[in-house]
Amino acid sequence: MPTPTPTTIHDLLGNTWLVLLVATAGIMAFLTVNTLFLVWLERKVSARMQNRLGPTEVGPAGLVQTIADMLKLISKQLITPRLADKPIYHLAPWLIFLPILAAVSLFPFSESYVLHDLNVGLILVFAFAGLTILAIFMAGWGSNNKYALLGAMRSVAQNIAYEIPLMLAALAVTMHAQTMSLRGIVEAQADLPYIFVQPLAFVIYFISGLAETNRAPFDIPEAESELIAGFHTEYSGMRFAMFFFAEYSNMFIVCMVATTLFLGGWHGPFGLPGPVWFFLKVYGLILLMMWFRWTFPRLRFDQLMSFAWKILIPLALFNLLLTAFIMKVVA
Amino acid sequence: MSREDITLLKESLGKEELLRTLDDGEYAKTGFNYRSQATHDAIPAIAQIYLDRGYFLEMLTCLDRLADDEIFRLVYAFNRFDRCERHALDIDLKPTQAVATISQIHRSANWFEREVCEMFGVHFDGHQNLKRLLLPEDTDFHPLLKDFGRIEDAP
Amino acid sequence: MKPRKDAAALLDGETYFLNMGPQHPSMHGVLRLLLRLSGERILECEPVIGYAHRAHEKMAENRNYQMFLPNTSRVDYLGGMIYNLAYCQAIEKMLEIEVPERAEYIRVIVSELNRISSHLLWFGTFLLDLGGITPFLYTFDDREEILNILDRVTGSRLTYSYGRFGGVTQDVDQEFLSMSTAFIKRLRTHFSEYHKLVTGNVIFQGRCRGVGVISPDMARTYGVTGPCLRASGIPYDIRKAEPYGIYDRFDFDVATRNEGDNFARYEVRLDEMEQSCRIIEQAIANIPEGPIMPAKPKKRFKIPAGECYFAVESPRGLMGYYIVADGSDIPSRIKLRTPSFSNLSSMVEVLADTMVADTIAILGSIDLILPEVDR
Amino acid sequence: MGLKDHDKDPQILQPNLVKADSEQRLMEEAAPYVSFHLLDDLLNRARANSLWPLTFGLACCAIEMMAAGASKYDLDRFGAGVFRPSARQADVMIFAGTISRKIAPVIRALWDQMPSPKWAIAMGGCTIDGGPFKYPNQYAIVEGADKLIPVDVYIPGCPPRPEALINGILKLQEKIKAGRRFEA
Repeated sequence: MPTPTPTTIHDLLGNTWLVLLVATAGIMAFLTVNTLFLVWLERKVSARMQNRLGPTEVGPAGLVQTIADMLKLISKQLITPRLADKPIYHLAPWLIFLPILAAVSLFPFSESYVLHDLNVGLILVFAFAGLTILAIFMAGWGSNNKYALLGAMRSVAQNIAYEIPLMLAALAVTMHAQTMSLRGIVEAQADLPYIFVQPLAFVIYFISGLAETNRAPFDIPEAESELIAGFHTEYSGMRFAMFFFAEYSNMFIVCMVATTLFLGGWHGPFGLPGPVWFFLKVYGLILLMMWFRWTFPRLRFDQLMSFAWKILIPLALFNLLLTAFIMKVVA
Repeated sequence: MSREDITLLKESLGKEELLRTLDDGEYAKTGFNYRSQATHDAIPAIAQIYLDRGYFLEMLTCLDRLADDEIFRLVYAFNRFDRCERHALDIDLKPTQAVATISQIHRSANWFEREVCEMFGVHFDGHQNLKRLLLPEDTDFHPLLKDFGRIEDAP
Repeated sequence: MKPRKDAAALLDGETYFLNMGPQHPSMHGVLRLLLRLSGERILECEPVIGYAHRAHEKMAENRNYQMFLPNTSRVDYLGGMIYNLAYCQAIEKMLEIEVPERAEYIRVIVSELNRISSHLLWFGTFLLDLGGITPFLYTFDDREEILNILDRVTGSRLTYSYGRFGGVTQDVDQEFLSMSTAFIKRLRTHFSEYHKLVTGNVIFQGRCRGVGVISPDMARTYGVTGPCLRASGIPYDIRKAEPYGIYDRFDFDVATRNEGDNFARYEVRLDEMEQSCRIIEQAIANIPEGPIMPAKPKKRFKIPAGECYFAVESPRGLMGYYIVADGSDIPSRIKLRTPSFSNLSSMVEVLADTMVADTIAILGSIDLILPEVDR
Repeated sequence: MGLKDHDKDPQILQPNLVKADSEQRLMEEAAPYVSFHLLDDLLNRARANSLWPLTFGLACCAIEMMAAGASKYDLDRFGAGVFRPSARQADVMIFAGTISRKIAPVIRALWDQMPSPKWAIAMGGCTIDGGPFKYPNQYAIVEGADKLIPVDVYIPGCPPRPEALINGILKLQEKIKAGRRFEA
């Protein structure tokens, strides 16, 4: 089967700097709109699950609600606590914000819409996602607030614990695809999405992904009923909005990775454009995440850790070994 | 209300040195099966007996009778879980007197005593943490005293 | 950069202090906990209360018996009906007023409805403390039904002043009774939903089982009462131990569990709602026609010198009015023995050596009403 | 504008007030010439429709506040259902319950922690003037939230019904949209 030559944005624009500018602006705009939409969606979905209506008054079906929220947050006073560690405190929101832009630029939304097609794309995505922990810890430490620090420490422990099964699950897929290029992985799934080949890896990946994004039932770093708002307790206005933005964008990235690795990316059973399939799958996974959040209570910290170390990591290792074994034997 | 238990209590409590009086409390009218009076130094021993016999401290409060009799009356109510058996124990104190704490015996007395101390200024000897309970720590009055905060005194 | 002593201690494994509340999403109002922690483990805990102190007891000494009536339902706003009626019953006892049969039955129905609504609210907020948000909205939906029913006869949603010395203010109609019956039916179907959503959940069980154990001895020495006590295996319910009103006429069980942990308290409260439903059903079946107030209600009265202690089972445990009369129309002293006060005092011991997350779960499970603690 | 006007002003004795006053005067005098009307209007509309209350209940009214956020009344319809537990992220403080003298300093601190622009709703009799707990010579409560901080909307009731709270929030929205704040 001949693979079509990917049309990248470089071919369209030519100039590298122009490409950079347009792409950054494009991703920013897309992510912002996407986050606003996701927040609105979450509020609507949760409301429907709870016999409520959710936002209705601001704009048609409350669609303008999140825009109002954003405008308000932009116009709020920015408070820096007097005893905060100022450089770290100010840097944290940016550090959580910027890697997301980089990570999103790597995804193949369809076979022709690829910004960068790198042969180490998967590793880069995880590397960028890993920066989130640093930003969270900086936020918690810099705020000089005990709740924030507790949240940050929980977050670090949790992310380290769950990154391992996350990687191991992804590794099993790369063994099948024989590539780390995100595009390559999707192309390898043209016939059969890997979720059918690696169901266990998908489950492990999704659970770890929930933990990575601090979503319920793993929302321990910002456990509202315990730690006020966790690591971003002291952040107000736009800085808080950036954490909020990061949370939803991370959710989006985790689901994009899941779609790429397990659900066959832009491929679909019948003829819809590639990006449509891609986003349908991503939003499906996001809806699943929301469903989890509004259904489950929260785990306790030690339970969370023992779940990662005692169940998920051994399972993921076992899965990896099994994959390797089968592939060797079958090959 | 079991007779044996009262006999037992009478034996242990009714001793001259612990209780001054021990009467039927007229349950139908007052809600107390038994009502007794003791001197202020007897309370730890009495509380211990009640604890050993399976009672819990249901309530401890104070009545300001300074105007009539120049005394504070502490009212302890003991009760038990297996049947209704509420005993009231009155201890009359002169305003300057302190009373021994029972917070080490019945731990619920800890807060009750702090509250009485806060509201009436009655001191409990041996209480480990007799600071303000409900009011701000710098409060300098005892609000449930009869001569405090009367409407007619308002400016 | 200022030295961050506490923060550094957190990392070095030393102990540090954490101040929870009075503004904290799960302090159920305005409780403040001073915690000494090592990492996330609590070494010591000191509740600081009084942030909702409203001087009910002082107010009682400033106004006559009738004027104190509205205060009673504001002491414990979730069990307001029960507090309100208990005060009436205490005064009736002192004045030896006979209450008409129908009024007694109405009192039982509204009290038990009130108890269910309080437990439903507890159910929701407990899950909220554990991080589960949706059950809160479901129970509030059911609770709204009760409030509708009570609103119909009392004209109030929360702070009822429905009791009068000798009876109740308004008679109930057939509509009220059929609404109550319909509500019980609806609640029972919803119970199975709650069980599906919450009880069987692995995370929920992991957060609740074996956490915050109150032993029977501990319960006794701290004077813990109500569902918290019954979850420790002691079947002490004032409605059975010392039946007031007409509770001796109803057939119901005292729900108990033996474990004494969060889960036991959860199960006891769920069972109690079912028992309350049974009581309401029996009361609706047997309610007689007749007056709701005595022929000659006492409008102005003085209570002869004397005292009275009257205890009822509030949703949170043993609630007692200790009323001392001096012969005038103004009480000499009203002491409110409130269950949350004693239940909370036991937390000093229960919370020691737990995790921060458990603290929230345990506090949620004992069902605190802070104005009731602080009075 | 000159200092002459201020010289006659009795408030000169209170320097803080004078400063605020002169700033206000400056704003008022500049208003006809300098205006970000469109932007102000837009932001005010955004603010009005995104009132995140602080999760802070004091007493009985807190239950009705919760009820207002729950399914039947659903404050989220008006964008006001996002209860934020951290004061740094809240826009409006709903005083729901009696303000005891012990909690008063805490409330003041919380209010100071909230970023501007911020608003306050006094819900229930207690926060209006002490409500049922007010009597001559009382010792326990602060008689009204406005003794502590400027209040924008008062909602009477004991406790107010959730509908009343919703109405209060709508009133606050009107007020914000009109660009009025902290009227004397």
